[in-house]
Amino acid sequence: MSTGLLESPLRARRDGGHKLLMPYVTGGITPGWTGYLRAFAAAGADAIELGLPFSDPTLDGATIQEASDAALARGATAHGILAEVAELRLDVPLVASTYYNLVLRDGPAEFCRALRRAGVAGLIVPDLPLDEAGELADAAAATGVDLVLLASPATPQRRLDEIARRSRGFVYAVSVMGTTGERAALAEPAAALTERIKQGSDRPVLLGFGISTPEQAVEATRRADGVVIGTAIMRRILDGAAPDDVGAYLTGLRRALDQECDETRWPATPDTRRGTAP
Amino acid sequence: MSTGLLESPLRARRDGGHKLLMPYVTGGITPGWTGYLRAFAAAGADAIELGLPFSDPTLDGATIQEASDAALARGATAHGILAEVAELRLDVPLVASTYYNLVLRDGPAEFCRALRRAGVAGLIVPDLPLDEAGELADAAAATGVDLVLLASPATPQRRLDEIARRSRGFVYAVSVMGTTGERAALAEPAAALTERIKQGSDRPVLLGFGISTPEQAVEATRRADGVVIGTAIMRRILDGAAPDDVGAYLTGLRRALDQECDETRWPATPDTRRGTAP
Amino acid sequence: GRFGEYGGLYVPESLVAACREVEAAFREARTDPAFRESLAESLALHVGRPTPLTPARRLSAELGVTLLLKREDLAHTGSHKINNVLGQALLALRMGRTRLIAETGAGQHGVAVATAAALLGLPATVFMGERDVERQGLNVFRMRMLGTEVVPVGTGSRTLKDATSEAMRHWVADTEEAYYCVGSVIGPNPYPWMVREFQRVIGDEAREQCAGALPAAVPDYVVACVGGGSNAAGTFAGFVGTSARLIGVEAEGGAGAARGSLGVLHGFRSLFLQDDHGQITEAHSIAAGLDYPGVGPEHAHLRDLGRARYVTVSDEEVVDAAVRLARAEGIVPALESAHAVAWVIRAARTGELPPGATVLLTLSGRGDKDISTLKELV
Amino acid sequence: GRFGEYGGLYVPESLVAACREVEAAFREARTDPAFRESLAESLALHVGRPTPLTPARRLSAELGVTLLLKREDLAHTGSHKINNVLGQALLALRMGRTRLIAETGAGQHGVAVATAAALLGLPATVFMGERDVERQGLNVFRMRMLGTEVVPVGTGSRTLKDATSEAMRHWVADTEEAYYCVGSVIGPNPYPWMVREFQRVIGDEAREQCAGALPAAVPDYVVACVGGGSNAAGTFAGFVGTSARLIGVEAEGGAGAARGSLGVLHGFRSLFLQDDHGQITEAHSIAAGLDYPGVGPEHAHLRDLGRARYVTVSDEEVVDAAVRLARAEGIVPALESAHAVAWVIRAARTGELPPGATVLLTLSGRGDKDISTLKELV
Repeated sequence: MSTGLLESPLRARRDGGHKLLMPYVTGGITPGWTGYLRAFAAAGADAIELGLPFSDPTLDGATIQEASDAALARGATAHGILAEVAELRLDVPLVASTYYNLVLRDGPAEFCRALRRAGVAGLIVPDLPLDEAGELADAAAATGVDLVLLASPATPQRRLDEIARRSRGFVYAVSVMGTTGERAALAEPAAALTERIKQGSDRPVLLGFGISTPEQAVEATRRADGVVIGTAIMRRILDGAAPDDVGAYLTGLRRALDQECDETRWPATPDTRRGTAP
Repeated sequence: MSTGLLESPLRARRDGGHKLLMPYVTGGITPGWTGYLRAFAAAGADAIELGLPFSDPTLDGATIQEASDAALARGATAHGILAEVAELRLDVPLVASTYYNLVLRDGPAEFCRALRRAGVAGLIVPDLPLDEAGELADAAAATGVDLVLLASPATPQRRLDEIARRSRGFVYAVSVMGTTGERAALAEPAAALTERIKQGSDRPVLLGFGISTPEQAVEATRRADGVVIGTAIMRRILDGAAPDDVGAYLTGLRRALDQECDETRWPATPDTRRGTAP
Repeated sequence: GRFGEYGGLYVPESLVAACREVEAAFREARTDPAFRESLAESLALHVGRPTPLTPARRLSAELGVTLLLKREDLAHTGSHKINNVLGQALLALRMGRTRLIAETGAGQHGVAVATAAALLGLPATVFMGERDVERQGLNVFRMRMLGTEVVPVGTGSRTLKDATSEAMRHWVADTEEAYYCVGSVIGPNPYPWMVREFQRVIGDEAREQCAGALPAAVPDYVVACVGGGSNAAGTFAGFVGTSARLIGVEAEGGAGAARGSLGVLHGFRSLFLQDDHGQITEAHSIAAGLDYPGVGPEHAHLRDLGRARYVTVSDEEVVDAAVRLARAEGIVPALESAHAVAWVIRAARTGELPPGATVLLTLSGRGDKDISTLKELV
Repeated sequence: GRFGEYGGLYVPESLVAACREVEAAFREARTDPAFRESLAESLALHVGRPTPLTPARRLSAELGVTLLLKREDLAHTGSHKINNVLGQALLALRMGRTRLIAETGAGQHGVAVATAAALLGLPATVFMGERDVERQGLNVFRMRMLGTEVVPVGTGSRTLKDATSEAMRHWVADTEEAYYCVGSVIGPNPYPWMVREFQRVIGDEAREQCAGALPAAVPDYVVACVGGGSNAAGTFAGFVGTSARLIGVEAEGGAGAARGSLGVLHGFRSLFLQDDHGQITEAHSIAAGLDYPGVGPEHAHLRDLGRARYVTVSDEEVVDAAVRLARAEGIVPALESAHAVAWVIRAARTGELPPGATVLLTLSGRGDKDISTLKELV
């Protein structure tokens, strides 16, 4: 099984004992939005999820929806965003995320080529489940873009195994049954889901949806290889946070993850399996 | 065929060459409303129609309706009005007019006795056609009250003959198809109707509905024996006319009728039958 | 034309001939297979008859009775009114009349008249009190959209009573061309009788449907709301010859049958709300269609005979019943119809309806028109 | 679940299992005689099916064609929506689901859901954009009166789109207990197919009724309005195997089938109105129910096959058609349905409909809900 432009660095970091941190930003959200990408990189992001805004982000929560609307109102387009990205020299892999309608507009092959030209390493399409992903998966593979598949607590084991097998880059584990958005507590199913994915695959597993505090990130990475931070960042940006502010926030998360990493490895805690000691 | 308290004087006047004038007033319309009765008598009325107000005068026009509402709002009742009338000493016969619901309330026999006690000579019930009039006609006859029946342009000849036969006091000829109310011109059917009633009866025929000016009264009495003046009077009263004012108006009508009477008798005009010379 | 001592023809002489003509035409039409077929076809194709008989399963379970609903709310234009109006409009056509005249209060009868007029290509004039025109703006527009002339009446209280006067006034003035379309089992002969005959399709259908739905074929009780009483008269007509107990439910403030006394109004002799002096008193009901101070003469007669019983429910019970029916059966009833429901609910609670009793209830109309009213109360 | 290249299951992974369960349950239910009978009974007893096929005699004469109207406006709650909702609610019950979830725009689907929920004793939650809640206050109250929880959605444009997002969000969070009730032939598999199957009762009835009403048994044209396209899909289902030409009439400002291009939204692949960048553009129509930027996948497929043709009419033509139908036939149509009427009127005028052509038109709903809109325009 080949590992691509996205998966190789993530595996390398994970295997090097690091917990992975993937912050998200909606492309085009502010005039100087690429500053957020730089700040993310500086804060120690292992990959960056780059949202290509869609008019009807029906699977996102209110915050991402608001951010998408704002970016589109500014005139953001997928190709415009990719053009800006192409000029950046980031040493952190970028993962585009968008809805399938934008992919279909260009056609899967052309869309993937555009990503590749912009230097984007991976792609997440939340409204494209396994069953409908064939054409895009082929096009992505042909272009060298890693198509990340999502897994949810409701996914049966057999299907989960197939998702883990066919996903590239990492497996995006949806921590709770719901849409994107900050949540006070991480749901129980998140840990169980991570375990279940890992049963048949050693592909990196990143947990998303609802993670915003260092504590949550640490909690999440007890089982998962890393976390995706989206809504918490976009809420700050929509409230006016500059790249430096968001960078500081991410630095805090990075530090908590790294610290926890050290702590949990020496000595390893005994309860690495669900259902043993509290 | 007996002639009663109402019919005898009317026949006598008619046969004496006079055109009959019957003004109308809604009983209880103002605090001093009986003053109108006196003014009517003084102005030369041959009979006076006394409206006993009813809440739903559905066959009357807007003016009589307004007058009825006003009288009721003042607390007028049929028995109260009759009590006031009983104390008057008028030498002009009174003809009560009301809706059948008020008659039914007392019962026809008791209602007629109450009229008789108050010195009322006749009764008009516009929503009681021939077919339904049996019980009241009997009660009226037994009490000596003349029950006046109405005839309309739509009434077939045979029925008209029966109405003329069974009516007492006079025959109330409805000049036009419609409800009470002033009208600019007397309809053609009025003359024809009068002729048709007179074909089989020598009972006095008074024409009502829509007559307000001396010219109309004169026109009406070319065939009819007299006219009923209702709405034109009530309009004036509602507009604030005192008994003297209304008396002056009636005097004008009286004079026109009497003058016309003289003119048409000496010399008699040749066209006393419809359809001959213009 | 007579129902015991009630009914009759208490109209001005000018209208006697016109009423007689309507009566003669109706007597002839009702036995003419062509007329009957044409009416039956129109009821099927335009109104959507037969309307279903719906078992109110959840409410029945709650009340411990078997409640069946005759669904006049599903009739075209939203109530049983159209059954009668179509019949009269076809009669008007048969009589060679060239226009329809009617009065309306809340506008339901007016909309039905406008609908029938459009369907048959007859111009129609509907008289409506100015206050009602203001309060029922949407129904006014609906009538106008259907091509009907709506004439606001500014006399008197500027409501139904005055609209009725104005309609009669116009009829008197044009009995040759105009047909006066009465909306309930009221008015001079032949209207109370004719309207009941046009509405008996409710009872006839329900009788047949009950035979299929109930082991005993006939319900123990037949319940309908009563304003003038046309849906009740039509329903009762199907069951008057059976063992079913007939219950007419009136508004507490408009209980002509339950609390009225002998009188004559609007052309007929019946029971009316009136004061000691014989003045008609105003009716008050949350349901505009029950806001009538009298009751059709046949109901007065059925009451005297003891064949039907007339009861009253309060506005509060009615609103409660409407909500309860909506929540249990997914049907928002007209507030008129909710009167019948309210009585069933109360009678089941008090034991007046014995457990297991079977009840046919005519749901005379849908509640869309009452949503604004309910919104302020619930 | 596929209609040519259209349809599919474009949902987040969290919903895949839930959609599959609905599909499995529906596959089982549709061949289960008990389920079919229970649905048929409910359609007869609660909805009032079959709805009539009404010859539009006067309008036909004016246009020189034979126009037959399939009267979904007479269905309980006022439109065809209830056919589908009852089917899905019974399915939810069969699946052991304990509550219904739905979104609504103008409120018609929401009222149908609230009605079915009350009837079956299921709690229901309907999501509705805050702006729609304000604009459609009476429908909101109607749902609440039926016992349904209406949740105003304050995100985004605060309209249907956002209500849809919120409904999906809630479904995702409670797929074990909640059943998501989609209102048109849209959404992920199995909805477009299942909703069409629940709506095919329109076409099946009409096919049989046409056989009795037309010498040729099958009409030359079958016409229905298309927003998402459920009434059209249900109607076409009865005629797709015949020689009838199928015409879907869209709003000029919401012509997904006539002017859309390939896309994916709301869980399915079909034709959508979108800009050059793939952003969905807003639809605009005087009829709230046609205010949808896409079209059901089956319609996209029928278009590609050439089996159905999709045409558009303007708001002006629609208002004119509504008035014309009202005046000629006594039926005030929903503005959605008036689109179909508008095309027939235009096609008869231009000769596209040859003189004497026979046309079946599905009148999807009644115009009561649109009276305020029409009042401002006519």
